[in-house]
Amino acid sequence: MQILYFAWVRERIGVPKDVLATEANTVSELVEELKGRAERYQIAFSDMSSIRVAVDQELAELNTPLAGAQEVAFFPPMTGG
Amino acid sequence: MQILYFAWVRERIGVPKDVLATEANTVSELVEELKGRAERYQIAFSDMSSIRVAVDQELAELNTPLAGAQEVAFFPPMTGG
Amino acid sequence: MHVRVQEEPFDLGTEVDQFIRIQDNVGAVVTFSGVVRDTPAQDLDAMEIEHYPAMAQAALEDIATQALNRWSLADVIIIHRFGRLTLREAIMMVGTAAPHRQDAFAAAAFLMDYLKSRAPFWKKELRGGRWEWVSSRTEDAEALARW
Amino acid sequence: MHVRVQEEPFDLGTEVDQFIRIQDNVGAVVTFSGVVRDTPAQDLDAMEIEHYPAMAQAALEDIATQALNRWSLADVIIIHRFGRLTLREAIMMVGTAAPHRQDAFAAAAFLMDYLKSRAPFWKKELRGGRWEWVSSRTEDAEALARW
Repeated sequence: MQILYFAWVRERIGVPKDVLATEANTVSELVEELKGRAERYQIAFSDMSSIRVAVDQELAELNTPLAGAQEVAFFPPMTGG
Repeated sequence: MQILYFAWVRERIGVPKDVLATEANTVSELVEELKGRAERYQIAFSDMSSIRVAVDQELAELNTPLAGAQEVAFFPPMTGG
Repeated sequence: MHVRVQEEPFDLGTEVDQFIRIQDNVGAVVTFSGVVRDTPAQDLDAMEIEHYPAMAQAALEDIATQALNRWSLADVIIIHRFGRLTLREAIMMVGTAAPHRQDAFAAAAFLMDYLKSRAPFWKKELRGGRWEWVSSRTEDAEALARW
Repeated sequence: MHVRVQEEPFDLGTEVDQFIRIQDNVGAVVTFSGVVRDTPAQDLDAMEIEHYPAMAQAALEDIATQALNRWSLADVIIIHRFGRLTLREAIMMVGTAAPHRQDAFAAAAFLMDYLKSRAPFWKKELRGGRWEWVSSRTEDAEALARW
């Protein structure tokens, strides 16, 4: 699975993406798994109310299931327009 | 006093303007006076709910006083924009 | 504030471009343009717009001033044509420039609602060889109630 | 429907003009343009817009489709830039073409509210030599509630 990071989430984690095999069933479980990797992930994901997520390029929620998902992206609230 | 007519009010009355000395105190009184001039005025002013009026280039009402007014215009509801 | 009542056609792209270019520090620009469209029966040959020359410019300036007083706007433009127009020609435009989009949107909608019912212009359509005055729409008069 | 995500600057006047020109029978065209404006402290040197390439185009198309389904519209255009921008440059535009003005206005406001909170773009400002991410505004998220 590809995990992408954008904006300050990318800056805090230090890389634009990770590729990993995961058994996480939901976005939430994936976040917990990532937080176990290194302190910078813990810092980036310390306040999930300021994190948005997309699963396979569609906006998703923390409890969105990951079955079959190829790409998960984490980023701050969007500021387009 | 100059009396101007626009759109179908002008067409029904047959002239774009009249110049007259009047002692009408309000728009309403002026309308009654005009209706006395000829049948085409009576026809044009037969349904005052479909007539709008401006006194000295400002939208006005039937009871607007005419003291000091130089120009009164009658026309249908506006369809600009 | 820029208000023009004119017989000549105007180029919408050019006007929008210029309006944006002269703004100093705005984040949002909204424009509305009214265009001559065909009748449902597709028999429109031309449109003629009559106006009240001595009143039109002042009425538009008054409407623009009301918008400027009511919202946080940097600038307003209104252009309204009169005379003969053909299919697809621009009848008029309004533009609003503001720091924030909500002001720009609300002011542009307000300008249009007021223009429709309070600016002294009357449209006539040539349809299959006959001229007919365009009726005012009840909804246009009612639209003012929300402001 | 016309949706473009691009790094190159675009000319607002040209886009508005073209958008109107390709319409067949519309009476109303509304455009919104977002422009890089200075900070209150007037220290903005540049803006950088990061985007999620694989998602941005599809997200904008989805928002445009929602607008087309919801209002009586003839056409929608959305252009959104990414990369480096300077003061007064256009960040993005939306345009709506419709038979009637209410649809054109409502759809343009809807597009903007959705774009602000649902399109994967993030703005960063260079102010006095320091880059700072632009915070999302609570009102932008709340603006969605009205649709």
